Amino acid sequence: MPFWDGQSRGDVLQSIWIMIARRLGLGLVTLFVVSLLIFAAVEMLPGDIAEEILGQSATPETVAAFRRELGLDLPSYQRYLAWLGGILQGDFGTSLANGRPISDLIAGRLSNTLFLALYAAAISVPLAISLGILVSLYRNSLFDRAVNLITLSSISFPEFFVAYILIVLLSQSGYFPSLATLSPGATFAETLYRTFLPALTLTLVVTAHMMRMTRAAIINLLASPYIEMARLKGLSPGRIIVKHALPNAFAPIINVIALNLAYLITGVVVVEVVFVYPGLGQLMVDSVAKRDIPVVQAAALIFACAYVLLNLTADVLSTLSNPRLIHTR
Amino acid sequence: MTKTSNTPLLTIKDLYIEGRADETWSGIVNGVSLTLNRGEVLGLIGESGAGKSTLGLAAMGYTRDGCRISSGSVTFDGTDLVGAPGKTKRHLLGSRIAYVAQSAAASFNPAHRLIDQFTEAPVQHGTSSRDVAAKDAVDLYQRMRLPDPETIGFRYPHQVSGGQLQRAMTAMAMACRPDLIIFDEPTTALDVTTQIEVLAAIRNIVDQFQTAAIYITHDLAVVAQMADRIKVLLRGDEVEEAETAAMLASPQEDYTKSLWAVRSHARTEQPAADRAEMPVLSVQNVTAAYGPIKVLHDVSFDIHKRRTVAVVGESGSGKSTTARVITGLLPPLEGQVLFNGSALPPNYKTRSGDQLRKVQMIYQMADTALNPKQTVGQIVGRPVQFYLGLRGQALRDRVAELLNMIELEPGDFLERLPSELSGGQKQRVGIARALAAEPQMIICDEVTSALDQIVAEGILKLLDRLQGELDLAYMFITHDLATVKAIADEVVVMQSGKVIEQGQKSAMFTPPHDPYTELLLSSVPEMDPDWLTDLLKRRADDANAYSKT
Amino acid sequence: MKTKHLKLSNSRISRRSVLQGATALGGAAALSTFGAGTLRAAPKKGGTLRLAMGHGNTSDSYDPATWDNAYVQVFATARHGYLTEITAEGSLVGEVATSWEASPDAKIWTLQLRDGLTFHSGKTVTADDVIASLNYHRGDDSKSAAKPIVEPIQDMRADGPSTVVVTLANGNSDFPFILSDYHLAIMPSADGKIDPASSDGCGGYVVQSYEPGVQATLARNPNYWKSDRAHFDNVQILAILDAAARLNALVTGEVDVIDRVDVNTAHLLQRSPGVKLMTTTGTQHYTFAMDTRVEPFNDNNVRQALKYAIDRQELVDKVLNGFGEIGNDHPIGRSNRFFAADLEQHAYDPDKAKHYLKQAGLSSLDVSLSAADAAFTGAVDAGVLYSERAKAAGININVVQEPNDGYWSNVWMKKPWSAVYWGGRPTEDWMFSTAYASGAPWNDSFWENERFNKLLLEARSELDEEKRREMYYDMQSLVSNEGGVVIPMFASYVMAHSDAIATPDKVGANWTLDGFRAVERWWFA
Amino acid sequence: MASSTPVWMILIYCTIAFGCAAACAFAFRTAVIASMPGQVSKLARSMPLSASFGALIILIYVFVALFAPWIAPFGEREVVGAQYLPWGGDYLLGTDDLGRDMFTRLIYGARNTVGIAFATTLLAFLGGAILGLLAAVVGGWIDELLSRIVDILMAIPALIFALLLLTIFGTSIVNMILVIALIDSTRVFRLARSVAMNIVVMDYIEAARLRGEGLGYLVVREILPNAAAPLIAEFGLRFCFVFLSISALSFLGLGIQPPTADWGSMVRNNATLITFGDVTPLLPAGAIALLTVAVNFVVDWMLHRASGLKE
Repeated sequence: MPFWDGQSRGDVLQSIWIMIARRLGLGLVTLFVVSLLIFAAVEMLPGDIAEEILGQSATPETVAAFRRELGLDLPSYQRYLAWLGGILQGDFGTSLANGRPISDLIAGRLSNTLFLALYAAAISVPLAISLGILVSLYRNSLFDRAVNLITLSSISFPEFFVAYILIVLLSQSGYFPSLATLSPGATFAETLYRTFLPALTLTLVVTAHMMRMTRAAIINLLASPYIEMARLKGLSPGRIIVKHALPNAFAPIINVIALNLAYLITGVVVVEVVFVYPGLGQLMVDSVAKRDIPVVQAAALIFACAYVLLNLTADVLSTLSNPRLIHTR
Repeated sequence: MTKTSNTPLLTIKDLYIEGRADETWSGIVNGVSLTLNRGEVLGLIGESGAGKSTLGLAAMGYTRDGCRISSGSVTFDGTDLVGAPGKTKRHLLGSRIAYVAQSAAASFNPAHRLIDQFTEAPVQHGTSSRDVAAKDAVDLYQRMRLPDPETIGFRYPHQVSGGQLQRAMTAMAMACRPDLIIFDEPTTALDVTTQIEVLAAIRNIVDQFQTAAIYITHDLAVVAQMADRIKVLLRGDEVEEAETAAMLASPQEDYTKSLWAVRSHARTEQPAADRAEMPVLSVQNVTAAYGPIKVLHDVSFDIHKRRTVAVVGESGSGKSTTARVITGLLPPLEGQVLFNGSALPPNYKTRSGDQLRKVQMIYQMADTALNPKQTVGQIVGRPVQFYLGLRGQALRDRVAELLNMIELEPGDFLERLPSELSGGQKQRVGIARALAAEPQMIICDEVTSALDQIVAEGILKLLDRLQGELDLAYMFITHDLATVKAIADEVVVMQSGKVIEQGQKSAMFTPPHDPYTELLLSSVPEMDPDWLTDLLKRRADDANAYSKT
Repeated sequence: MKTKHLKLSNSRISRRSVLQGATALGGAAALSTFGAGTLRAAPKKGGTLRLAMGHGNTSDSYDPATWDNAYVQVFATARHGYLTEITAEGSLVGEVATSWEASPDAKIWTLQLRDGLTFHSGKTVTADDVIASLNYHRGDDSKSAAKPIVEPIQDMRADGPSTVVVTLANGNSDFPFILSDYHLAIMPSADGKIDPASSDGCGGYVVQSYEPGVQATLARNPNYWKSDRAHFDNVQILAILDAAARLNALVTGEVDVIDRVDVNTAHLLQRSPGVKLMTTTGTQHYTFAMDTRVEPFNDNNVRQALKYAIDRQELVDKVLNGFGEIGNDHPIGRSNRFFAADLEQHAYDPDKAKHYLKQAGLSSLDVSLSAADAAFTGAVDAGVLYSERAKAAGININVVQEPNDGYWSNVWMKKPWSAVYWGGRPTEDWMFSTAYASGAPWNDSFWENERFNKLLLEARSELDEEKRREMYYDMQSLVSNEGGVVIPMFASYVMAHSDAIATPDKVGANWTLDGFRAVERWWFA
Repeated sequence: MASSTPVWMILIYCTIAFGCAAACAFAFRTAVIASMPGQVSKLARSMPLSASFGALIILIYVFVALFAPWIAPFGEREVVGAQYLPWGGDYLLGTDDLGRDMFTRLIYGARNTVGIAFATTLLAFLGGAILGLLAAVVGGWIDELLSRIVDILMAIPALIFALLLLTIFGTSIVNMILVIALIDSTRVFRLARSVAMNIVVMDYIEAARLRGEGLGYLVVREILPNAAAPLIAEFGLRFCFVFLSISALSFLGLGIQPPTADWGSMVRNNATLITFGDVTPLLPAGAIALLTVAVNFVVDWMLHRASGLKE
């Protein structure tokens, strides 16, 4: 890395901080544009919250009254600016549909979403990486093919269908509950038990991707001279994969993990619906349907934030995992 | 150095190795036998494709993916490595047979510190604990004359220079005090000046521990310094084998003789160009930088019609950067480049088609210089079509003419992809592509350094002939002084982005030299088996003399 | 995604308390109806009812102006009291009101309120609360979906703490029915206004927790005035929108009762041990409304052709899986008082359809039918089946799949021919004047028929039952043979519950889940 | 369900199925080697069994998709009998909820699903790959701008983005193709850009630049052919994910709806049946899974070839 010639390690860390700062800045721009896009998109949706809530029973007068009450008669740019002003002061505003403060509305659901994502990740990430290591160790064997076949099949089934099959197999026989509805005051173990099926569904959905990436990243390195060198040192195949290939495959693996974590946070509305798990995805879809713009905006911002932060984390971790970038001459 | 015992350490008998390409197996090594005694060093020499690396790895019972041993035996100290189960082999590898690869930079795992990679084999093979091995590492680093032996092990591979890495790798190979080390072209990727140090260190340590070795290289002069015996291979067949001195003095086979002959080519130097004549290209006071780091300082030289200017220097000396300035890829900070007397726009994007056409480039790595998805006809035809606007039959005729010029049969080669060409043929296609633009000047960037000597010889001769026929001016970037001897009229020596010395070739090769030029010149290995010993002695004497005064 | 309900569409089964069950049609032959087979012992108290509903949205709220789906309606009915209640038998009884009395012209109504009735908060229910609760839906600023039904109220005043006098703009003998509408919950008032964000009511259950779109938990109101209702100690109402998840929840015993059973699998659900299927058919009907002002629907021959080109029985069998009855192109159900049973039933008859086409001077017809599942579940399938059958009559129906989102604002009454859902009305007059009278806001066929309009006015003020019956028969015939709406079917509500649940012999059919009142009417066996 | 069948029976069935698949794949490969001209035959010879199985399945799907009207016993939307007729007899796989022939629907499903998925993926690649390559070649602010736009689009959850766009523009098949293509193209862009970044540093690209070649030539003739392998591999994966996107959208009520037969929606519409152990929804789901597995087998093989590993 010629540009870092002569830099001390402190300088490297500093440059990582600079990268983080730059990316956070870009992230803010991203969030801003996302909020604009989402606002515009929801504005462009046919109908507004008044028409949606009144539905078939809407009359022009009631719709007008509804709009007046919610301030929807203001021009859209004014409403956006008002919303933006609120956000800049940390105020998410209130839901148009039920007048509740959005921060209240979202707090519980966000923690549910994060909990489920972490739960699924806690199962799927170790599983995917160990499977990836195993199949690259026994690559092109029957085991490799079988694992590939199973994981591929599991991702080629739609999520809700995977969920139904799991319910038939594990819930109808009484092992796990088919509803993940959380009752307040449940113990941690109870919560883990109740949310096992959704977590397992998500695991099946994301494991294949990470596993295949781990396998590909490792196998991609197996032709490297240093792997040959490790073989010629008489090391066992397992040690070669774990000790010599894996550390160099971290960057792509971390990236794919980040991508899947982002998915676990932002893309699980279907699983939420099937298992009646009150997460953010369901809230956002419902709010889109009702044109509840502030709620949609808040959820979109949180999702975009998760995406930006996970990507950033992945990049920082890839940098830290690469001695070439962290230990300069 | 010549210490042999009666029980052979390694015996290879009638070994056949096949490689797979598109589902068909073809021979890589065809019935080679060899015997190696304890403490003995055998040199394996041959061009690429001779099967010397494959043979070297087979001596460890190892074949690369897509290769297999079809018959024959490899016996190491009583163990047949061909039939041995993986576990038995793994037990020997690293502990009793070690390997030193061509590119240490690629063969060290970038994710681990040197010391961890050093201690891995002893710890895994159970020969010593990590702490003991780490202490041993420092000792061996010292013996390999690595700087800061106490701490260098705690660096990552990328933090250590190529020559040092090569020595660290040799030290690593020694970690379990093996009986046999396979050296697979350990110095090929190094600059000549670095090569000397590595060669000396390797010879020293092999000597100290009485380790047997197989030394694989394509460079006769190098093998002459290292080996007790030399075996010559050609396309998987053994050509001949003899004691080093005998082999150098009187090679028996024609092929061996032709190998020896390569190094004798030299071009007659053209007289110095007329000062009054306008140079084709004039680099004037060029200073250039990558970002904030200046890499060229006030570089100036001229290239005249029908002349070849060799730009010489080690890697990092700024030779290739100069070429990038000339081609407009790197606009200079200061100075300018004149072509036929008029200044070229600094950025290639603002140069006219004609300006671009007249300066062409031939690259070092023909593999990356030719689009692997285009046929020879497309590659060579494109500049013809692009610059000269030829179409249809006229285009085909011109391409055929160009292929004839570079001595490739058009009917045979037009439709081939680069992957279906040999290294020399690829380089010829690169030349044809440059010629297709009908340039006045060609920049040749290390065009022969990736090629075997015989092939390189052919390329040089071709370039020589074309210069005569087409009145071309050449700028020849190289680090190899043999190449300079073979082709240059004038020489520009560069170091650290500065021109150290320039002048006619004859003047450059005649003392007195600039000290750096001297170092370069003296570092070129010679075919004398005692050359390395003498050189080291001479340098030590000089150093002593210097310190005494 | 979302099924819309008409406000105040209490599909009254019958004043004669006649309930017709799921008349066994097609695949529904073996269904148990009204929970037949459950124990008929006296209701037991206790237990926690877990009710899973196929509605519920995170944007739901306590605000009665916005109650638009069955979840909030059942939830509201559980916690709130109403002035009147329609019984399972279809008769009207008092709830917050004990009695009502009309002036001879049915313009002024005097309501007596129940004494000693208190809200959950302990506050006594007064005439002011009633007036404030009704006023919330009236006036210029009202955003309530119930605004049109309380609009005829000219004036309200309290006559003492437990008497309310209501003055209507025009006489309406059906006014007490209106007061049973689910929007018109009685809520505590302060300074003449109710707090729409409050859950306080005088119903059988007190809200413990509520997370919109997820679940609500309620506990029995210890002071509930009805002694023979509200049997469960606690109630949990879950929103499970996914039909399969809802089924699974019932099958795996996670919940006790579900509504909106997927009719495709209802026959399979029946076989599951410990599960009972329940269906009720009222006035809920599905229609295809044509804009009678535009070509080609302005020609009644075309309309008649389309009415004969549909195979109603097939739609009932395949779209409703037998859970419903065929319709006769008018909105009056079999259980209505003045249902014209002897009116000729329109049947699938391609020749007749061709004949009408010929009358219209056409040899073939190409029309587009807009549909979406938002109109009613299976609307697109229904369109497809319609289109398949209509081919035989030389009619090409191009079924246009419209987005569910915004269906009611962008498709209904905007596109010339669209699929529509109607929950029905308790009285003929109400139904006709809502959607068939000239100039009515929801006259979705834009139909103008002088004779019909005249009859409608006359019938409203006619006191003679027989004359009235004749008039309504005529009106049904008019709508059926000249109207702009194809009404192929009346759909049943399909629910299921576990064996552990016991229900009364008669279950209300005016709405799903025992007229929204399963929570207080059912019990654990 | 499974409980009624002993585990070892399932294992035997699996083994038999596996054996049949391998035999078919082998026969197919042998036939191709024997009947096809040099280049194809040579390619086929280097194919592992898994890849030739994949290729066979893909060919069968393409055939079925192209000739659906001739293969299918009934019309796509034709109501042929009662609902839920059992397997066998006139209706090979029985009838669906509206009394349409299930087998016919599956065949037309191949045509619609594969057709839509193909069109979508193709569009996504045309957009994503070209812009990605362009960004890599041109660099500078164009690269920065495109990358930021893609970043922003990717920061919006795909399903919700699709939901918004489809609601705005309506759920026609064309719109669905466009919307999914737009969302997928962001992923393709990132891949194409990163692949091209490795190619633009090659000497032959420098040679072409120094020749003064235009952007179009650089992208189309020099870079695209070399980026083809990873892009085609991604094509395979994206192609399969389109089914899942459609089926997730139909879960939210925005998918392709009847009467058009497509597998994603068919899974959705029949999914409830699985609760009662009815395997009907497994048919379209299995059709998707089989295609996914087949495509990925071929993709794996292509990547393996491109990686240069020879084991």
